[in-house]
Amino acid sequence: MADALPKTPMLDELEKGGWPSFVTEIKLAAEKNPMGKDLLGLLERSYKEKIGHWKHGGIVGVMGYGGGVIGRYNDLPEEYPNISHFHTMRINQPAGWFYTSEALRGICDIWEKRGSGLTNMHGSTGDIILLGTSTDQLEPTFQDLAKIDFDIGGSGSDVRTPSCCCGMARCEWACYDTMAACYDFTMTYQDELHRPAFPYKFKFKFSGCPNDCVASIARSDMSIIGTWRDEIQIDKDAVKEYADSGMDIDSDVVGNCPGKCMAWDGKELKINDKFCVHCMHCINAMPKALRPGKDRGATILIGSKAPIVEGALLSSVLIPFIKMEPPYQEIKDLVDKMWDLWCEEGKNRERIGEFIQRIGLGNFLDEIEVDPIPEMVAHPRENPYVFYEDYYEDEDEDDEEGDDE
Amino acid sequence: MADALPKTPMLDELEKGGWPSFVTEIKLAAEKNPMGKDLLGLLERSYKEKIGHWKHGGIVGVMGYGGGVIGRYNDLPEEYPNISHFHTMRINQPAGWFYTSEALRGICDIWEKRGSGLTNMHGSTGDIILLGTSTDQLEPTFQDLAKIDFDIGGSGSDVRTPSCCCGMARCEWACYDTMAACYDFTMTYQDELHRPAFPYKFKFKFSGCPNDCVASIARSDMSIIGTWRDEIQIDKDAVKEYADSGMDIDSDVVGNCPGKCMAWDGKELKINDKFCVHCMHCINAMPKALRPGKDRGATILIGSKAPIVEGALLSSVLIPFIKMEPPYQEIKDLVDKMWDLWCEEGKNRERIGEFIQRIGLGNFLDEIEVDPIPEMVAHPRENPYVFYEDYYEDEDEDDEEGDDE
Amino acid sequence: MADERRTDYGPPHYEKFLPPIIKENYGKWKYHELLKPGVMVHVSESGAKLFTVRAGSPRLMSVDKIRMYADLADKYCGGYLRFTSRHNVEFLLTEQSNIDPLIDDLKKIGHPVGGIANSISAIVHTQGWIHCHSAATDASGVVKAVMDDLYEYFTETKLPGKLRIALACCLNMCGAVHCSDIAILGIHRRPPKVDHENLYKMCEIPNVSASCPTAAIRPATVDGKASVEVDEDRCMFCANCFTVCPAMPLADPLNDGVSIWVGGKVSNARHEPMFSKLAIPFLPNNPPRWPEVTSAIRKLVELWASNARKYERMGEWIERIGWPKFFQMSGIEFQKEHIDDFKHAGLTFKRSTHLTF
Amino acid sequence: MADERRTDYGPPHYEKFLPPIIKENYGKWKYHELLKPGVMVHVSESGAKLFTVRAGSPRLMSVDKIRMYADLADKYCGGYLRFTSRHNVEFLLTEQSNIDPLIDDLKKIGHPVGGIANSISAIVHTQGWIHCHSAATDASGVVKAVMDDLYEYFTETKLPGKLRIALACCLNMCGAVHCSDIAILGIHRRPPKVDHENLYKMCEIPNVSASCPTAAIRPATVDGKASVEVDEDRCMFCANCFTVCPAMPLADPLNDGVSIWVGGKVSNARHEPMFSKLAIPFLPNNPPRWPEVTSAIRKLVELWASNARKYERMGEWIERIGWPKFFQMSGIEFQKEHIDDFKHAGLTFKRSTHLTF
Ligand code: SRM
Ligand code: SRM
Ligand code: SRM
Ligand code: SRM
Ligand code: SF4
Ligand code: SF4
Ligand code: SF4
Ligand code: SF4
Ligand code: SF4
Ligand code: SF4
Ligand code: SF4
Ligand code: SF4
Repeated sequence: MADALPKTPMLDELEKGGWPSFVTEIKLAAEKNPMGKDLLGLLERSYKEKIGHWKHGGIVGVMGYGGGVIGRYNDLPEEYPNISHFHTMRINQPAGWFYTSEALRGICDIWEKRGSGLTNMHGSTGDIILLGTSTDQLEPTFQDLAKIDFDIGGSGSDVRTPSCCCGMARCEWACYDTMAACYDFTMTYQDELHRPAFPYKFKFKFSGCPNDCVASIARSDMSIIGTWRDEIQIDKDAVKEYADSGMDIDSDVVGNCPGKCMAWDGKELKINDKFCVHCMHCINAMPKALRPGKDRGATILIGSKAPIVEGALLSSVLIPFIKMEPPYQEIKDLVDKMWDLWCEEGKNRERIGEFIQRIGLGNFLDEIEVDPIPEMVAHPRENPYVFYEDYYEDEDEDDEEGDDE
Repeated sequence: MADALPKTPMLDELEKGGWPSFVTEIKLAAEKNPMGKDLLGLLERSYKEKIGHWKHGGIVGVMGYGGGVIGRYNDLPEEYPNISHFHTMRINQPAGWFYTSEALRGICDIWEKRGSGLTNMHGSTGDIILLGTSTDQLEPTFQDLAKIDFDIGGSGSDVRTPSCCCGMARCEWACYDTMAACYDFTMTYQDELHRPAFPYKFKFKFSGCPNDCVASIARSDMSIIGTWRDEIQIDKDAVKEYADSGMDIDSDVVGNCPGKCMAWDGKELKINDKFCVHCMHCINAMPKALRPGKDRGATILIGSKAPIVEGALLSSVLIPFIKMEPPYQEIKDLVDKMWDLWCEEGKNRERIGEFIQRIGLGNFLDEIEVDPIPEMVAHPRENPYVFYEDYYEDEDEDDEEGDDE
Repeated sequence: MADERRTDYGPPHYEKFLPPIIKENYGKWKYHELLKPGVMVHVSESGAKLFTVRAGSPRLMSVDKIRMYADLADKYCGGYLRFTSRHNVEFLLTEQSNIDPLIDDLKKIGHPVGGIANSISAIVHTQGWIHCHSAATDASGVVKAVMDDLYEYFTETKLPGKLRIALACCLNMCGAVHCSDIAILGIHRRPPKVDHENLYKMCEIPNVSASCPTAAIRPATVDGKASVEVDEDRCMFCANCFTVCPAMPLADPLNDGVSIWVGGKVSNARHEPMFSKLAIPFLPNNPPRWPEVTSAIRKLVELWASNARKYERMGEWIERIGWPKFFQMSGIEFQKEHIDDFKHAGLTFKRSTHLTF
Repeated sequence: MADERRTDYGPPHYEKFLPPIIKENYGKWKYHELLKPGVMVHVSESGAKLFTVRAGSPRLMSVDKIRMYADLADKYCGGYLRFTSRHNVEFLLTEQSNIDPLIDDLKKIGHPVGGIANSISAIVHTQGWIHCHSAATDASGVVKAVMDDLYEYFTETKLPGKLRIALACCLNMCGAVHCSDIAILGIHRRPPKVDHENLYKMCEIPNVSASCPTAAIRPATVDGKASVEVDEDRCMFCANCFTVCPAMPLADPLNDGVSIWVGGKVSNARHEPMFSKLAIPFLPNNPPRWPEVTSAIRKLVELWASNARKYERMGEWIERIGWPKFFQMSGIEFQKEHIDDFKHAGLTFKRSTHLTF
């Protein structure tokens, strides 16, 4: 324990400056744990050589779970033996990332004992990342965590740990209860989360309004984004206050409205809600005066992902508006149908967004029995290459056309 | 000649109504020419049967020319013998489609004698279409036309008949002399126009300003569209007149400016020309008050086409601004380079727009020795799949990188 | 030289055909004004005035009709006239007093005056059953029926902006169909019926297979003859195979018809040029007057005319209100066919929550 | 039950971790206000007030640091705290008077307060050389260097709008790199060096060939061993082959580095979500402080900050002025690399004459 820390002149540079230093954090851990010491040494070496020293992970994990652990081995185990294994455990965070000091201390105590004492609070998907331990400590760590009710998150071709914005807990704009939904979905899909059986990963993210504070439209296979479908609530007096306090409502609010559906005559703010695209801008700009309508729910979108392989995707609209009421059965039924289809027809390492593009959105909708609606597209097709599905046979003049026409 | 016209009850319906009737035209021709008579009969039959009766054309033409005639045969030659051959001749129109009555009568006399007496004034590409004659009349028609100085236009895999808007002849917005340029290019490329030797067709269209009255951005492999690069000329008094006469300058003009670079305070119209995108809208709306700047030229764009096979394309920017001065050598040099490359590397039936997409715009530019500039793209790439061209070798620490970096 | 065969002399030089007023004021026009529907004046920096009278034309014209035009040009404007890029005829006058008599004479020979400014101009169109082997519908007939119906919008200027209609009789799209406010497109809906008897004589099999964008065509031996077979599920009726091989006909009276497309534009005014988008996947061929087509188009025109803001082209209007509203207001049913499934399909999906309810 | 192994019990229910004020006002918040950088108040319909103090975090944290946070939460807000979606720490206070003492204590342990409203928040980032085998650059080190440099923009709210930076250490893009105002992306620039000795032992050759989006990989026998060969001209360094096969490493000290991307966004506010676009194709890895990267980013931030209108995110600003102006103003040289040449490349060409000069 009391071994001197390795010399890390390059890393030491990164203890300078205003922003909190991860090097300082590793040093804090290294004081108690030789893993941290070796990590410092290895990282300093990477800095010098400008190359990483980690190898592809093997399959490691805890009993009965197929995911949640990222196996990692370094390629210089003789020199850095304490991190020759250095596996990461992904622990499912509580919805909205709320904690008590007690809960955090519980995690800290376990990880100080069983692992490197280093974490990410949190990973990009949302998990608590317990950064680095050896293979033999995986199961005991899990057992210890179970005692304080923390379970493992996703990795591999499974449901990944869902995440959500703080929603109704701390935000006035939440159009549905994101934390309740996130928790509910997480619990419903425990099996799919822990036992990879899909063609590839599948992520859920829940945002309470179109500001999308968990980036769900960019980073989840299913994005559930709150919205409303009645009129924006206007507090006229508060509008006046903003105007009086010098806000340029015309250029700041009206001029930025993508629906081009607002008018301000210097006295009254009018919104033609029929053309409002629910972008949130006016509400963001005047939080005291404007609020989302009262008939609230969510838009369900599908398919976003990072670029590998077919190029990055944003999610696209599947259901323009749905009421978000437990047990969210309609959505879950849809999820089941989509998974069945994707598991059946999807290629290995093909995310659902890529799958839909490959088979065609129209065919996908046919299979999951959802009617096509114009809300699903930015615009109808521009090319004339239409697969008309039925034609009249001349031998037999019966109407062969289906009900589509 | 005096044979009765065939019974055409369906076509007769199309002699009713306010718009001038093509049926009446065919009947006019049919009175003098049996081809017209048979055409009426065949067309009436198509109307009844809801199907065309023309077959793929064979290769027919005039001596020494590889294009300009569309061969056509009907599939019921016994019943409609006068149009068993019914080839169309494409005749190169004068630039801007200006005529004297004398010139028109010259064409009419020849076509009455040698063909069906039916025409299209004009075809979509711009030619005078002489609609229907027999194989033996092709060469004599050409000889007759030569006497009145009309030459044949393009068809097949060649330069197609260039066309242009009336430009400086009748329009106050022409930023260069479209008719002069169209005539000049037509004369320069007579050989390429008459002797198909390309992978596919190649069209030039010349519009005097971004209103693009010959649809060049949508329908030509090379689109030459007039523009200016200095300030829009403003006549303040005329602006005032528009305002006084009740024009809502704010919503009609300023509000529609895509550059968002106009301001109107009720008295003065200001344009921040740095951000003007040269769309023409404000000038169109206030022709007496605003005019394009004085430093005029054209934008050269490349590659538009109809959908077959890879999907329709609009032309894309190759040269944002070039002065349009005879002999337009810089443009022609570029054309030569592009054709050389496309003829060498293009696939059969691959338009140049498709070709560029296949080999990549960057590679295309390399080959024709044009530097890439941001004006050529709507935006830089979004995917990270960059073909970095040079890398450092570790064996040999010399800088292997090219001048691109 | 007289005995040498003359070739490659090109079209006559346009200057021969320009009236004196144009030669004198070439490049010196200052502004123009609409005087009344179909009539405009261009005023030169010199003060000279050129009056243009634009008359609608069927484009398919007999030489006799052209001679009538020539006569009118002689009578009213020194024999000078021109055609437009949309195939209308323009008489170029210097005497304002000649305008009305010319219009009267044009009416007598059945040619309406109009098409300038906020109106519907002539329909850019193609050959159809008059001359093309590829047509899935007629061209001139549909155009005549539609223009009869929209006549008032040609002769008056009561629209929010310009409206450009085009027709193409097959997917080759000769004309401006892919970028028109409203486009009428002839379509096949039945895969090619392969003429196995003759294919090997007429076509090169590798070319035929290669021509298909969806790889629906495979070489096959049928009744002992080299031929091809078509995987019908993969065929989207583009007729590219037929273009390269006559033994692959798609035309079929029961299944051919037209589709309607909306919202394209060419000009750079305000919005960048746009492609037309599918509005109505199929309407039957119903000669001679295609009533389903004319009524569908009238509805579209009127919907746009009564809802668009000044200057707003069809596509700009729809973009502002959104496609869902367009389908709702037009009563057109949104179907699977509307969803793109070609190469760049994914880019047409709605990838935001910008929705109206 | 005690002896049965417990699995699939899921995360703890969030309600256990909510402070009483949140439980009482759950779903009843009415509005919020920024009190000062990093501090906001949410006011409930009931009148209750919740004060949030947001502190910047390195994300990579030792358990000791987490305990310090826990101590501060105990001291100032009943033990309640949360983390944000960008990995900052938020203390949830009911006593306004506790705000300043908390901020002081945070400063003492080296954590700045800020990141709310018109500021730069923490950089969403990834593992880098700390833990991932795939990294082309480090994550935490670059982030630390950049945030040190941009410190004032975290602690103050002097920007036109929000600015979101993200970093991913390879093209897998764990994180929000593809939709960030500014993105830092680790890149390889050298094709995989195939380990022919071991490939056949470690990887399935058909999978390896199939993994390549550009079909650059072909099966081949090298020194008598089954292996693959890479057509280097077709390789664009995506490392997808390496993901499926460890014998295809791309990492290379001389050629790895970062590229800078701009103009993406996620929110639907005003403009629809957008992808980030390539700004700077290559900057070298220059540990420990990546000076080329920090200075490039500062320039971009300042260019945007001094030119954008209020609320205008980076991408909205660039869209308004146009990319040519962006390149001109930023002094970044436009190169071949900027031109898309992947599947939908043609759709990124400029297909209008809407140009500025
Ligand atoms: C830990 C984490 C980065 C972080 O530091 O936060 C991470 C780390 C890895 N990601 Fe990721 N991804 C992480 C969030 C993401 C995200 C962001 C998100 O979920 O919001 C994305 C982009 C969104 C998406 O899903 O597309 C992401 C897209 C990828 C991809 C590309 C997937 C694709 O379809 O394009 C890969 C490659 C793969 O799956 O083969 C990938 C693969 C990996 C692997 C497993 C590398 C590999 O090929 O084996 C990394 C393990 C690193 C390590 O050694 O620990 N990771 N990965 C994030 C998970 C933490 C957590 O559970 O909370
Ligand atoms: C006559 C004309 C239509 C008309 O009635 O106006 C026409 C008629 C034909 N076009 Fe066209 N095209 C005509 C203008 C166009 C245009 C419009 C233009 O030039 O502005 C286009 C769209 C723009 C473009 O070039 O892409 C056009 C795109 C096509 C195509 C699709 C080419 C493509 O790359 O997608 C074909 C198919 C082909 O070339 O195999 C085609 C093929 C044909 C053929 C030759 C049919 C064939 O496959 O053999 C037609 C002969 C009809 C006939 O029997 O006379 N035609 N064609 C136009 C030529 C008249 C003239 O010379 O003035
Ligand atoms: C005569 C003609 C050019 C020629 O050389 O033949 C012409 C002539 C004029 N155009 Fe055009 N345009 C002509 C075809 C076009 C086309 C091409 C087409 O329709 O296929 C376009 C692009 C259409 C499109 O965007 O789809 C076109 C887009 C415009 C515009 C932009 C309108 C817009 O708001 O998008 C203007 C400006 C305006 O009208 O204010 C314009 C304006 C004009 C002006 C006012 C120019 C001038 O000052 O003389 C001319 C009379 C206007 C009118 O017809 O209302 N011209 N104009 C063409 C007449 C065709 C016809 O018979 O109707
Ligand atoms: C705490 C957090 C949610 C959470 O559950 O963790 C959150 C909280 C709030 N967001 Fe957010 N946003 C949070 C991540 C995001 C993200 C996701 C991200 O950055 O990865 C986005 C999308 C970013 C993007 O578009 O790229 C996001 C886009 C917004 C917007 C839209 C801003 C815009 O103009 O585009 C608003 C509205 C505003 O700021 O006026 C907003 C507004 C808010 C408000 C004002 C909502 C409220 O009334 O409470 C909260 C404080 C604002 C602030 O930080 O300035 N929040 N917000 C996240 C804080 C992250 C951080 O530590 O900085
Ligand atoms: S997504 Fe909407 S509801 Fe959720 S925290 Fe952000 S602003 Fe609030
Ligand atoms: S939410 Fe957006 S679209 Fe709707 S009125 Fe407000 S600014 Fe306009
Ligand atoms: S393109 Fe421009 S210059 Fe040519 S006629 Fe049209 S408006 Fe005039
Ligand atoms: S030409 Fe177009 S972009 Fe330029 S100022 Fe006029 S309206 Fe604006
Ligand atoms: S659109 Fe098709 S059918 Fe009509 S003329 Fe052109 S090629 Fe022939
Ligand atoms: S019509 Fe088109 S899609 Fe159908 S078989 Fe022929 S080429 Fe293929
Ligand atoms: S971005 Fe790449 S290198 Fe970084 S953590 Fe993700 S997979 Fe690993
Ligand atoms: S890095 Fe990508 S492009 Fe290069 S060989 Fe590997 S898979 Fe193919």
